[in-house]
Amino acid sequence: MSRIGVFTCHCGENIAGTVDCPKVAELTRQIPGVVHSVDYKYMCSDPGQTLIKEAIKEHKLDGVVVAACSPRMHEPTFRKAAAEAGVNPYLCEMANLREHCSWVHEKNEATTQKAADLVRIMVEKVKHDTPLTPIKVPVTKTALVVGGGIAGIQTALDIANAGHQVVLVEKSPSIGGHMSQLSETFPTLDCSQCILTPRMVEAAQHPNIKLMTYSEVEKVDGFIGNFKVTVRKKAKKVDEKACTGCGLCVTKCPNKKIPDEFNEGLAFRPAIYVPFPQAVPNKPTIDTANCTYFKNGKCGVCSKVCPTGAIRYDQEDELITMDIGAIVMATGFKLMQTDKFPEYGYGKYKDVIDGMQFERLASASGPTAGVIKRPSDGKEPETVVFIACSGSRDRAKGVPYCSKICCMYTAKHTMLYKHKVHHGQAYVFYMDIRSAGKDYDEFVRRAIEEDEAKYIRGRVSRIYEEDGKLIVKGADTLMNGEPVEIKADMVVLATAVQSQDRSEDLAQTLHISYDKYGFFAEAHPKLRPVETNTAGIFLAGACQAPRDIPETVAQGSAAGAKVAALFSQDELTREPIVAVVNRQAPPLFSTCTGCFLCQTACPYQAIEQEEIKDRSGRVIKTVAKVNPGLCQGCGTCVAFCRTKAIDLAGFSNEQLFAELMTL
Amino acid sequence: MESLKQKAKELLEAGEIKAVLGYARGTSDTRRPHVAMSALEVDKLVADQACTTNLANLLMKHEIKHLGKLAVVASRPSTLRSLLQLTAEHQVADGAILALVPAEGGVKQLGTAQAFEEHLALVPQKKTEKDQALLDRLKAMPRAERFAFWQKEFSRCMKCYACRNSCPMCYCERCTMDCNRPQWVPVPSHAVGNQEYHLVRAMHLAGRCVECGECGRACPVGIPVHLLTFFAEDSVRAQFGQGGGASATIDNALSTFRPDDKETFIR
Amino acid sequence: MSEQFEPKITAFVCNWCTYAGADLTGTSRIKYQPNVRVLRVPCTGRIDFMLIMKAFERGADGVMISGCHPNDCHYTSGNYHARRRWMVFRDLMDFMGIDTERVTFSWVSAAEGAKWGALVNEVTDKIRALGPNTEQKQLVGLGVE
Amino acid sequence: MRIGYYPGCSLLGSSREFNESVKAVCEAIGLELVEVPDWNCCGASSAHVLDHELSVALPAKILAQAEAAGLTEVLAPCAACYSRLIGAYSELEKNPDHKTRVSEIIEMPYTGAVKVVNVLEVLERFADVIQAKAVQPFARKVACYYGCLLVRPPKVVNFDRPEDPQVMDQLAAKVGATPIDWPFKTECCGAAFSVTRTDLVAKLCGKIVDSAVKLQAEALVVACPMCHSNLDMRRPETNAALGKDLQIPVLFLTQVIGLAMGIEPKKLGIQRHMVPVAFNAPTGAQA
Repeated sequence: MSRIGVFTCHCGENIAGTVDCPKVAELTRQIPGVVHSVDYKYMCSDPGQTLIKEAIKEHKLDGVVVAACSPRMHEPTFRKAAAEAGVNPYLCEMANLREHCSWVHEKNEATTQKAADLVRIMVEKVKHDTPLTPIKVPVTKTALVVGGGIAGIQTALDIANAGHQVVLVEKSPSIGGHMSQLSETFPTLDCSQCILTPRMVEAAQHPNIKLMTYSEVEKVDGFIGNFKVTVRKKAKKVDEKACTGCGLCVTKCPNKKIPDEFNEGLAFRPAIYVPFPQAVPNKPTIDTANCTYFKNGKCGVCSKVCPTGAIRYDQEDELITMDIGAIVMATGFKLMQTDKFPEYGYGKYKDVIDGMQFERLASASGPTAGVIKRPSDGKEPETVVFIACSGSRDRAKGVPYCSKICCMYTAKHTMLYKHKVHHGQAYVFYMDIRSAGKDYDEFVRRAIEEDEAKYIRGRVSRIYEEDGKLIVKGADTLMNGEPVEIKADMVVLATAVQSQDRSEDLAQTLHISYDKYGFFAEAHPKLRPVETNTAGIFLAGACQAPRDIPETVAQGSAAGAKVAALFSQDELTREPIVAVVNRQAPPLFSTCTGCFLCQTACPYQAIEQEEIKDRSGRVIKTVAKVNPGLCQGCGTCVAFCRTKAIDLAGFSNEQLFAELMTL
Repeated sequence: MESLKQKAKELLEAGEIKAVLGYARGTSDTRRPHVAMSALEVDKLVADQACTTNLANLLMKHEIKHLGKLAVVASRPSTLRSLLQLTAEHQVADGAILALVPAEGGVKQLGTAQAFEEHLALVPQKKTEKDQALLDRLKAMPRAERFAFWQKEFSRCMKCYACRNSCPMCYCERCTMDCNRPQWVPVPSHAVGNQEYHLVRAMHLAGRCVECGECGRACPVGIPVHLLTFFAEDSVRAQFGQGGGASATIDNALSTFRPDDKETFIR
Repeated sequence: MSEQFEPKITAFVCNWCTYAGADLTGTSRIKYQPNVRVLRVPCTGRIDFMLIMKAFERGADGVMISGCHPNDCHYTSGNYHARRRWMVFRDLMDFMGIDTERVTFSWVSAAEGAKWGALVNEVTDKIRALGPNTEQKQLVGLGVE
Repeated sequence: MRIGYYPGCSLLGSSREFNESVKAVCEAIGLELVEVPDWNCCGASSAHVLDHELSVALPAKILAQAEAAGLTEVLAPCAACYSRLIGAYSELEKNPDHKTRVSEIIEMPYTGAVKVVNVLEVLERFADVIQAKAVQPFARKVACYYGCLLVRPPKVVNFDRPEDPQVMDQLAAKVGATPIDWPFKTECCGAAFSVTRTDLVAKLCGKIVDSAVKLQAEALVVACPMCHSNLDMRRPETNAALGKDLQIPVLFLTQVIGLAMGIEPKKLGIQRHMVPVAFNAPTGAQA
């Protein structure tokens, strides 16, 4: 007979407010096998845990049910407490009286009855619990960082500096990401490339970092400590070893009219190109979609001029598979395009640009060498209107969330503009100014007070072109909604920060969760911000939510520290919730008949074939065997097995059956 | 019949097989399974319209398994389908069993899963008119009436397990029915246990049933239990486009999935 | 019968999506009727169809089964396998005359706390309107003769 | 083909030419208009500001009448009528349980079987027929003016782009006109303030008319009685506010199409306009 203790928690008023906790304790005391049942104000508190530990010793308990909050919250806490008092932690279960009962029901008899039922279910489960020991698995001490922006670079450097191997995968030809496109950064106005480029070089030259540019993650198998990752190394059509980066091919390429991604379409680049002068690696890539040779087989100029014969038109994509212990996602964001705004002309006005385009106009390395010129006719704009929240906080047509960085970069833009066009006037239409952060609000005040940006609190309802000017019509809500009309030379939309294209596909490849906007989901919004729900996969930067540079760097370092901590052990301890194929006495050996239909049902290829042999080595029977290192414990095979030969530790047939029988 | 005997003798003499599993005359007009290991025993073989039992069922029996390489008389397509399904489920190695199919003017010898599949493609398989009529009648019934129909049928069930034992696909050494930790299905033949038993049997055969109807013929009290597995098989075929005993290489419908499987009832 | 019939509802939910979603219902303080008893399993793929029958045997008037949306399974594909199984099982139940109205299958994600609350209420109301699951209960009552 | 027809009050009053031209064009393209029997006020202008329930019940009654007459679709040429009808339809589709309440009020069953369409939506379906029948191309530069109600609110009407809509432009182009790209397609004309605050209407219409003329449009094309009356009937006030004498005519799209099809101008009610439909340059002169 079991000796089970039931511990009902009030959770202050959270449970006791609607559930009669003393009554639950009293009702559950009568369940056969329960030898001790008490209620207490806060079971998770130190005194609460002590109460459990002492009761275990005093009443010689062999099983514990804590009736409190969700097991997703405190199961580890109480299992640890139970273990400390000598009970196998897997003989401690939680009944969810808070999230599933007290918080969702009214205070009445039925709610208390339900609470008692929930405890009864778990008591039966505990009776059929078996002591389990955590599984040890080895750890491959190589990290994969996906995305070579500032988030990925920071993460990779931190992990590499901790002495571990890192593979840094970037989909474009160079690392650097969005930060390399910025002119200056808030709130210090230091040059973005000046602070970023040394990091890029450091990452490229670090002995522990293997850089894979123009590459994308194709497939991820395995689990924490033991991932198998396949990366597609797209063909650059240039032999990176032979190429010296002299750039002759780039200058000689006859097809120079391709919109330049790095300059946000404000300039052109050739078909064989290096994204920007400081690119790492500084070797060209052929854009096969736009290359004349790949379109019709003619041209071949780059091959002819290359002094080292490094052009490889026949180079193919390579699939590289590697063993990885941890993965950090740092895939960044994209900006909403200006053609998403009907009232601002669906992108048809050339002088309505987005924030990143303004960065390129202001950048010394940009298409105008840092001189502010409007795209339509190259004139210096004397009036520029900045519209914050373009698409952000717009439930009707955009995204409901705040893009977080726009208030700050818009203030920065007005300053950069004023510093370059002294007689110019910047207007900013805004909803609220969100400038929380060290030196942030001071920065915005400087834009307003010293650089004389005119801030108008209100939305812009329409932009249209008239006589070479952009008529910006809006309202000033601090002036009783008075209509405002500004004749501007250029308009800059601080468009919403969005998740990268196909981020959902990538999340599915990695088996991580994502929110409805395509941002990757953290394991816990407050307490596990850089982890995902999939063990061994971490997040850094704007792939999780809109982030500015300081936050991105902090998160990158945090993810790096998580990986370093994971790699500090040679073995990992895993939950022993795995499937097991039973073994029986001869002549049956196992109830498994060896049909192996479970093999295709397993999502993890964890089911192997095992031959049972007699002493002379003759195969008597071939049965299924679950590899506990690969099994993740979903139990799909268990439900599928006709002979009930497979069972799942922690959620066994007997346990579920017993739980059901209480109802 | 003579060509079958001729073929069997040849194979035995050549040492290609150790035994022929076929039919012999039983009491009165019935036919019973017959294992022929010598020329003398071969002479007892019969092949006629009365040979209907699916002999594949016997292939999984311990006594037969250990005879060595066999030739089995496949008088009906369901025997070949059984062989395919058993091969797919790793119970029979491809090529380990020969099938002798009585055919127009002789006997066809098939040795591989591929040959079975090719032969099956030539012979149409249809439910008997009687079965089809009852199936249609049941499907047309209001649900409650259908419930009453089956409960009335099951009330005669005494859990003799003849349906299970006659099924070529019920080869498990220990059946779920015999599992008592936990006791999934109550042992006594009362209403709950009977309903659950027949549901379990049908679910376990969904995507695996070869539609031989042996179970229905075996039932001593005449419950049309075969319609349950027929229906499950139809459901699988209709929804996933593949059924039991069609191939030795295609993965089982219920242990695989397609991300775009279409249903209408999940909220 | 003067007293209103209160249905007994048994729910099997996966740990990662619906259980977490139901947690969110609680955290959001969304109220629903207390008739449901939730049994937690790792994945919908773990749910043996016999568990549904056993719930009926134990007198459940309704059964709910819920897990991660397609594509979002914590175990990649457990829910896809479960879905196929349910597609056949539900057909077969209906063919045997067992009332499929009493079994509700759903996808409720960890973010859909409101959906879980609304669904429980909807199912509870529906089962209350259908009345006690007399057909299955009578089978139990018949027992051994 | 046949479709339900709800003229509403404007088409029998101030905008008779809209009624005439819709009927003439529909006849020419082979679309039979079946007037909804015993129709009532759609509730525009007043009901929806005074009593929400009434503002849904009035259009619902019209749709219920159409349903009873076996119709599946109702064409409401007036943009205000269209807005009220589709607004009520959409609200009842979103809250199906309100249908019972509405049925009680209007004392006849409302099930939501009848859909509501505007004149652009209907003509778009016949775009090819219209093009084929345009024997006298309307070869002029036109400014297509949609006003506020035809394409908004986008979630209710679910038709064309809410800003810078295109369908009227495309239809005008089918009959040989050259639509100008201008930013005032959905600017406010002052609508129902025509009577109470004519000064405002004059100011608002002034911007619209002025901009169309500046961009060299020869005619304004509309599909709403209110837009028409403000741009046409209020032209003296508009001109006064602008300090100009703009004589650009305002035509209904159906009139433009009708003219191009060679329908007699009188049958299209061309003579009813305040600003005479006359052009300074001969056809095609601008090209």
